[in-house]
Amino acid sequence: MSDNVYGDIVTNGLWTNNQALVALLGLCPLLAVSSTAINGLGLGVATMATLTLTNLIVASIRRWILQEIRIPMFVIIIACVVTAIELLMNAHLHDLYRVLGIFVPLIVTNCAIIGRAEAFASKNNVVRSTLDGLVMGLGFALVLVFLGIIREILGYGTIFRGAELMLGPWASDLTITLASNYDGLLLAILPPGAFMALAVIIALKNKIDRVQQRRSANAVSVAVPLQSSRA
Amino acid sequence: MIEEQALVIAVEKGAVVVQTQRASTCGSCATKQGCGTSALAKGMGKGYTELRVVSDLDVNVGDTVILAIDESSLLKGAVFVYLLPLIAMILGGITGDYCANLFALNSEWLSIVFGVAGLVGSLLLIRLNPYAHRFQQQIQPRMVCRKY
Amino acid sequence: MAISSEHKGMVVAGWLLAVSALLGTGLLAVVNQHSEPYIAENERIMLLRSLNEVVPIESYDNEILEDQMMVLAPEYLGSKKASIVYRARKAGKPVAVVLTVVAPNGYSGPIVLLVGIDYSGDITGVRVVKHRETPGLGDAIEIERSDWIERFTGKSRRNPGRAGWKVKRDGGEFDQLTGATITPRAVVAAVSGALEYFEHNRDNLFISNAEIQARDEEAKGLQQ
Amino acid sequence: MSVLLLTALALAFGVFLGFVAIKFRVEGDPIVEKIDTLLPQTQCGQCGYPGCRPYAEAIASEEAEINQCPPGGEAGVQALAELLGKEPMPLNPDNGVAEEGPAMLALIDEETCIGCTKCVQICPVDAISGAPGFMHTVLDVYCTGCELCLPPLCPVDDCIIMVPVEANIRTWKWSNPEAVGAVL
Amino acid sequence: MSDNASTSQATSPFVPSSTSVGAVMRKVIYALIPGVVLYMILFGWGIVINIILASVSALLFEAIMLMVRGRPLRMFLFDGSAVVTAILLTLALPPMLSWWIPVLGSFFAIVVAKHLYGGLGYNPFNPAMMAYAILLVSFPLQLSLWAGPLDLIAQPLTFVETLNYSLFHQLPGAMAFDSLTAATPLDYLRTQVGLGQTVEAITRAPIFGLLGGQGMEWVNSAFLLGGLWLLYMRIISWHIPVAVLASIGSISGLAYFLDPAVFANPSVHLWGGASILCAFFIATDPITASTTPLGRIIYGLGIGGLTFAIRTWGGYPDGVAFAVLLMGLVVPLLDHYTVPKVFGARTDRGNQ
Amino acid sequence: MNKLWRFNGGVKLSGFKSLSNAAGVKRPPLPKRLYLPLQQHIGAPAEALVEVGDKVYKGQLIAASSSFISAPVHASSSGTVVELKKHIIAHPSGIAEDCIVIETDGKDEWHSSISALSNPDALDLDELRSRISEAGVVGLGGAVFPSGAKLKPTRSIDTLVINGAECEPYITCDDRLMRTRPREIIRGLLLLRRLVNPTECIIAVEDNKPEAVQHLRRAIDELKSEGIGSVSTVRVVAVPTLFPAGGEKQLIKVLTGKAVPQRGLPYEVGVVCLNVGTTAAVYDAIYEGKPLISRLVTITGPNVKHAANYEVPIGTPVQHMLDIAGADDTGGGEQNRLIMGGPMMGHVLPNAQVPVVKATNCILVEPKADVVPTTAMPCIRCGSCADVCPMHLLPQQLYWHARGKAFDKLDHHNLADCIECGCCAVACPSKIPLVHYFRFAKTEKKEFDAKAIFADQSRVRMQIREARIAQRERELEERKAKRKADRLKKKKAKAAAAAASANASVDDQDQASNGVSV
Amino acid sequence: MGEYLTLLFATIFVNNMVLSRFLGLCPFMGVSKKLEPAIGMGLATAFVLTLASVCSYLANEYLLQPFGLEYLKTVTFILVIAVIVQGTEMVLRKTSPLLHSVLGIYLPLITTNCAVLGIALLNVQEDNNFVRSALYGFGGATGFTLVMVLFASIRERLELADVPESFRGAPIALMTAGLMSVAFMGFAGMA
Ligand SMILES: Cc1cc2nc3c(=O)[nH]c(=O)nc-3n(C[C@H](O)[C@H](O)[C@H](O)COP(=O)(O)O)c2cc1C
Ligand SMILES: Cc1cc2nc3c(=O)[nH]c(=O)nc-3n(C[C@H](O)[C@H](O)[C@H](O)COP(=O)(O)O)c2cc1C
Ligand SMILES: Cc1cc2nc3c(=O)[nH]c(=O)nc-3n(C[C@H](O)[C@H](O)[C@H](O)COP(=O)(O)O)c2cc1C
Ligand SMILES: Cc1cc2nc3c(=O)[nH]c(=O)nc-3n(C[C@H](O)[C@H](O)[C@H](O)CO)c2cc1C
Ligand code: SF4
Ligand code: SF4
Ligand code: SF4
Ligand code: SF4
Ligand code: FES
Repeated sequence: MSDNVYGDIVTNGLWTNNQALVALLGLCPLLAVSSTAINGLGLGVATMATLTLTNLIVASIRRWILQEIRIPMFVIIIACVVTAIELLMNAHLHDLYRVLGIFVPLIVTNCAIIGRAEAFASKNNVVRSTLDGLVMGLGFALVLVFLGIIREILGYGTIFRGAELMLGPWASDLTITLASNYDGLLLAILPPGAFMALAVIIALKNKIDRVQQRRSANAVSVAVPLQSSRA
Repeated sequence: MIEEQALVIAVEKGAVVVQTQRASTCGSCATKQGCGTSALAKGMGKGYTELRVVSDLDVNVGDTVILAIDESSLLKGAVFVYLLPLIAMILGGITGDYCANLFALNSEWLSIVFGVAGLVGSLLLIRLNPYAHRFQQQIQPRMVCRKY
Repeated sequence: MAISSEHKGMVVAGWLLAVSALLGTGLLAVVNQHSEPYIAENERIMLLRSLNEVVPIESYDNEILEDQMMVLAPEYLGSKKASIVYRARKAGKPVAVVLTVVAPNGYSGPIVLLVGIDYSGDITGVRVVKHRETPGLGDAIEIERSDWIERFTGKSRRNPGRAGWKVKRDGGEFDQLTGATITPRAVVAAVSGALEYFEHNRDNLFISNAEIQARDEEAKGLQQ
Repeated sequence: MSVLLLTALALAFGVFLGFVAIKFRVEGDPIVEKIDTLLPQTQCGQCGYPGCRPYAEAIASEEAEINQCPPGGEAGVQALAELLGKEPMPLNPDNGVAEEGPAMLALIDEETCIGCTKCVQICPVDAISGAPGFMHTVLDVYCTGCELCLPPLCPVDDCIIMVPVEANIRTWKWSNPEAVGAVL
Repeated sequence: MSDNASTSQATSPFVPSSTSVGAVMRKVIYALIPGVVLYMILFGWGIVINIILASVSALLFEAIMLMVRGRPLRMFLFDGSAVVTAILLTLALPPMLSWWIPVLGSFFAIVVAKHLYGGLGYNPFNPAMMAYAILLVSFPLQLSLWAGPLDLIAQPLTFVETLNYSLFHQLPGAMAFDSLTAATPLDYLRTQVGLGQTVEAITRAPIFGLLGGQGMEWVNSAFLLGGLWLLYMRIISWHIPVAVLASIGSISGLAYFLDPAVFANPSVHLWGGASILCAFFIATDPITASTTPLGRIIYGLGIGGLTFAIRTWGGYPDGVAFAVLLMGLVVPLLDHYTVPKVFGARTDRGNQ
Repeated sequence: MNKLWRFNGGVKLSGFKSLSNAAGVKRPPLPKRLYLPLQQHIGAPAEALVEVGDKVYKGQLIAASSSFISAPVHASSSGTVVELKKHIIAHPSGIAEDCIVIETDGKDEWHSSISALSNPDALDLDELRSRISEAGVVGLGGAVFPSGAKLKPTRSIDTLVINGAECEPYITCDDRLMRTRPREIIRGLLLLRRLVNPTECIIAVEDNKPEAVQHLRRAIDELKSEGIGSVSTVRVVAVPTLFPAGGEKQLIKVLTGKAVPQRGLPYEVGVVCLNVGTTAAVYDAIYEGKPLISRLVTITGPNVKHAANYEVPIGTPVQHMLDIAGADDTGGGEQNRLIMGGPMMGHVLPNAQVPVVKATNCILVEPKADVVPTTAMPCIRCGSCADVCPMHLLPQQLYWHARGKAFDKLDHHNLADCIECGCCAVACPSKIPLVHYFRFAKTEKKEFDAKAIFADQSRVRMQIREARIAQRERELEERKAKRKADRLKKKKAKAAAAAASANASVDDQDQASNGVSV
Repeated sequence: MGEYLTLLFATIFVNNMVLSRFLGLCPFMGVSKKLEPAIGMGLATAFVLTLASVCSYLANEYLLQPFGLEYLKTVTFILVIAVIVQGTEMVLRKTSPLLHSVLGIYLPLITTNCAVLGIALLNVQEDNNFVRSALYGFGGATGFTLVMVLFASIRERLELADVPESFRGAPIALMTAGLMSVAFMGFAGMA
């Protein structure tokens, strides 16, 4: 099975145990900064970096951490990593930093990060932990971007508006305008829209999972007498 | 009526000492392993609290019993313990602010001092005040029955 | 017996945490060292950028960010707190000022504006800094939402004159926004107030910092 | 200066947190008791543990899933899920299937019983009485229906059988109106 | 259990119930008719077009959702609740609108607020009001343009012209949309107060009519009549309407008494907006209101108070919808904490 | 004095009483077999005193009451005991319970012990009470609670209420009883009055039964003129017709304005309430010495030719009565739904073979074709149910929590106080079978509690067993250790003995160390 | 006083922490399946949040700023919060064991509640003084508690609703939060 470990880590992070869709963790930044795709991308990348780095650090020093105080240790490590990222963003991606506001430092309290440190990094080797951090972060970032795209399309009729915030002035051409004289469904970019869009995304994921489950159940039922599969 | 399970750890005359046990942490975890919240609760939250309950029920050490407290008195208790100090602190701070304005002091030290005084004072009050004591009695749980 | 081992654990744990905190902060100190200048520069640029929206960059040559003073005029500028005025000069001659103006009676709360006024009393530009108007209705005063705010550029006390400084519905010169008259009304009134303030205080507004200092000293001297 | 300050701060916080962490360390898992009360106490071992309490301990330490107790049924899983804040899941078929229908009791055919006492020894709730060499009886008020005493444990075929608990008007229940199709 | 048992499971009472959900909803629709007809006479055809659009689309969405969810179509489609929702939603909207706004409103009401929660009986939020609130925050522009009463308008539109506007956004000739609109009394009140005028002066404007709204006062009186009929028919209980009207009336009365220059008089509050419609038809939505007598009274008082607060200090000219939604949030708690005492309740239940 | 109060809610129903109350009481021929269930009352079942083959006589005690709250059973006619076996009884479960089956001999011979009492008024109170109990008198108003137990109030009683309200549609047996035996009812009442010693006695009759009121009042006047002066304190009160005015708590409220405490009994507000049928049964038991072996049963329904009240021996199969009353049975009995009791609170009989019991006041025969199947819709929380609930409950909330089996919430909403009157279900526009939900929830809760207790028992037994096993193991271990030590000791001793000859002092040391280690 | 009341009203209703500021959503979603835990969590959060708001204000104003260490505010605040949580736990255990056992479980959860850190950071951003910090924390926490209790009570009711399968659980809860947020927009402009 060991060759499958990495594969498992990847599917786990991206789909089965996606931090945002399944574990419902880190919802605050998810909802707060996903009004456009670029904002989502910005915070997603920052979160991903934090997850990867903390997992890496925790995994590499896990032997020296005293069991009783591991949680405070994790907190300190995470806080330091996030602050470093915050400072760097402030220095080099200032515009984006301003848009994301306090949600950059708030990555500290993104429960997913300490959760991965405790549940994975403190028990696995450096390579696996780093991969786990990367993939979990990626899973989170993808949802963030996807949510951003949906809300942006509904709310503004564009995709990747404000790309220059992240990538510099040249990137303003990246903005795709889908409907030029679109009024915009304001709801989508207001707080209620964030909740509702995420609700619909999770419902979609549930639906996909269920369809898949039914399909595999059907496949199995050829061999095994059918069991009523009422979940 | 809020019910709590507890384990009897000592039986005295007319009273028993019980250990209450904490329930699950939070409901958020579809997958507990990934949840930092539960990790934290595990790492930092501590399990047992001991308390003495007046009771003449016939129980033995090791029995599980049910304690019950009236919901409203528990709520009152919670408000007492949690909210009173905060309100005292805020009111203290505002008073300090007001005094500072009165004496045209351009500093907030007064409100800080008053606020902290309010907080500490009300905490002490809760501990020392005879009414609070009575109150603590009132929110004493009753042991309703042996757990079946 | 148990206590002493507990104590020892505690101290060890404390030191461990302390050391890791120290390491962490050390690292952060380094990062901070690196990023501090960038951050300061960024902040400067941000401010400059917004000032340049209301005062064209080519019209002045001084360090506009350094050339500032505090003013307090609640009846004209709408704010009970003192606000900063930036002064633009070219070759030492006064060119324009940038005032922070608050329109207190927006549809849902105060609206904060930056108003640039050139030495002759013409508006060089107006921008909304902060507001809470209804998205989709009152927020058309933002430059990102519509160019309504651009209409002020070039206007002055005399152009369109006292009666004109109103929205059209009230018989004035300025368009109201469809379905939202209050917001533009508030903004127009606030900009008009700023112009009036400028008119009364033009020369005081351009006093250089050195002069202020001198005046202060003089006052002190007088007191003594 | 600032470095000094920070070190002091970190040290103070560190000592405090260390103190708290060690002083109030969790001893054992407190939740076992609560889990145990939700288990049916049939003591049948189908969950793969020797009785309900060991299974409760296993759940608490997250060694076991919550879906391994067939006698508890879906309702039991539901209750555990609620207690532990987990998602309910279907019963694990590896542990056996939840039996529908009336509760069952063991009944010893007194004619064929050879008095080997094997059943007495295994019965987890002392529901069988009898002395070596004499016929045995199930005390039906105690029997949990765990089936541990059935053959092959009992060396005589058909000596111990499971019979449904007889329904009477005192234990009879009204049907669920929903099941009767009354409501959508 | 034996076959016998299952046949005998049918349980008393064996007396069939005399009413049905459909009958209840139909009566609500009948009670709304006088008000709607007056509305049409006084404010033009727009309301009729909107009601048709909203009802048809509501039924359509209802049917689609029932099919998707695999629920019996006949039973639920004709229970009338979707039509009640559609009419009440339309009554909250301005009468001159593009067709897609009522349709989108029906979508939010029926699909989002109702069927995502399981359809009839399960929705925790008032669908009509939720849809209105969503439309209001999404399209504040379209939703704040009200057609004025016909006798204040120079050249009223015909049915076909109104339909043409609704479907194609076209007005006859050179007519400007502005000429058809007038602020609603409450809106006018808000904006003028913002300008620093005294309420007394403001409420002398023609749109305020006799009681609080030119035209609106008659429509509201008709709703009052319909509401009283519902009370008489025992479709609604007295608690909610009385509480709502009493609290709006008394709070605004008190405010008016204290400072008539700043606060409008109670009749403007009662007849100028949606207070009466709310008291009898919206706040009384059985599904989203409290079900205990005391709970209903608190619910009604809360709606009245919040309505007044939002009208006076809030960001919206009429606070009815938000007040209903906000109090709706409290309903489960109200239900839980206001369980009436059982017949013969002992004063201290502690010792049993 | 004559003020009446109101109770909350209630529903107005069409009575359908004229179907069966026109004709006088009829006496049907004896059935071939009588099926007498041992449990016809609330409380512990009675214990059979007869064997198969025994000859029994009418009125003979054949099953004795087994505890304080229990009631004996008497043979309702003479004949032979042919079976002691389980037979499906008149219970919604359709479960078979123990019955004594008597094959009647048609002679209807009274047992020798049955004879009218010469001077019943001389009986002392305890004897009076015990005679009532021994006669097997139970409440005939529906709850079949052993009356003897009810007649021993622990506080002083103000009012004795005789319940002749008969608020259920269709049922007319009490009506007929009051018309045909008013004198007996009143004399029974006077006996009860001796027992509970109230300050006033009220016979309450719904105002849709004017004849019954008339008969009762006339009987009072007659008795008064016969010199029984104590009758003058007995009042006959017509109460408004509103279901469930006959419910004990509601009736007491209407008559006295007092509310019986929640989950309490009438005597707590100084009231004792008995049904008119019960009162008549008390009269029979005391004055005639006859135990409760028959009762009036209304056989009615749209397709019953001779809808009327019948004096039916307890144990008569329902089918026998249907045949006599001429119920249409073209479908072999399959086309009818049989309801025992009224349409509001009765229940469907599992089949027509079940016997009439003491609780059977009415058999309502409804063609199944007339039963319109309705599907319930979701609750729209309209509150109509709460408006009509005489107990001030919130049926819609109870229904909601019954669905979720949220027992704590059901408790919060006082499920236990529901009297299952059915008003809520009749008022519900969504046609939800509310009472079914409540009955379901009540039995679920009962089972849940029972299971919890059983689980606790099992846990304790398991713990005891484990402790015992551990103890035995420890003992075993100890014994083994001891044996080992002994063996070692012996060995050592042997070795020592061998070595002793060589060195005596070493031996001493060895012994000592051994002693310590044991 | 009026200013303070306005601030309180604004933080509780208008800028509700959960519904319009998006803070504290994890416990909001996680501990709201049942009413009782929601009340417990709310009260505990109210306490810690207010204290944390004040303490981090003090730490920032009198420790970090004088030494130019603002960049360490995140680290410092999170430590301050952790210490407050632990301190509260200890005090509670001493003063009221029963409350501790019923409500104390929520305390450790609060450390990773981003609302607490968020309020502390917002305090700095909004340049609040001592009293305003306290009120800001208190109001925010009250708003949090209020919304969470309402949300929990609605979710309890939803348990038996015939919600479409794909929407059961988290999606309908989020949808409900969204619709609650719409309702709360009614407070817009009121402060
Ligand atoms: C939800 C809502 C939000 C509104 N927001 C604003 C706003 O932000 N600014 C504004 O000037 N008017 C706003 N209004 C509109 C005013 O109520 C009023 O209609 C308008 O300002 C004056 O109308 P007029 O343009 O016809 O004179 C809003 C109206 C509604 C219903
Ligand atoms: C367990 C139990 C004990 C009772 N004890 C008494 C009693 O002591 N005195 C009394 O007058 N009635 C007693 N009753 C009878 C009730 O008062 C009542 O008459 C009976 O439950 C039937 O009432 P119903 O047909 O209105 O339900 C008792 C009933 C039960 C179930
Ligand atoms: C809803 C309801 C309706 C009742 N209706 C009658 C009735 O009409 N007549 C009657 O005698 N008892 C009726 N009872 C039974 C009485 O409550 C009470 O049990 C009876 O009068 C006590 O007398 P008993 O013990 O002699 O039966 C009814 C009970 C309930 C719960
Ligand atoms: C008296 C009464 C008032 C009603 N009010 C409303 C209402 O305000 N909004 C609404 O959407 N539906 C209303 N309905 C219809 C119905 O209850 C509504 O569609 C349900 O909320 C959908 O589940 C009402 C129904 C009745 C009987
Ligand atoms: S499977 Fe059997 S032993 Fe295991 S928990 Fe369930 S009942 Fe107990
Ligand atoms: S008698 Fe048999 S089935 Fe019953 S509990 Fe004992 S071992 Fe289990
Ligand atoms: S059946 Fe129960 S809930 Fe329904 S009306 Fe009667 S007492 Fe009330
Ligand atoms: S009468 Fe029926 S629909 Fe109305 S509240 Fe009661 S149960 Fe619900
Ligand atoms: S991300 Fe805000 S509480 Fe979890």
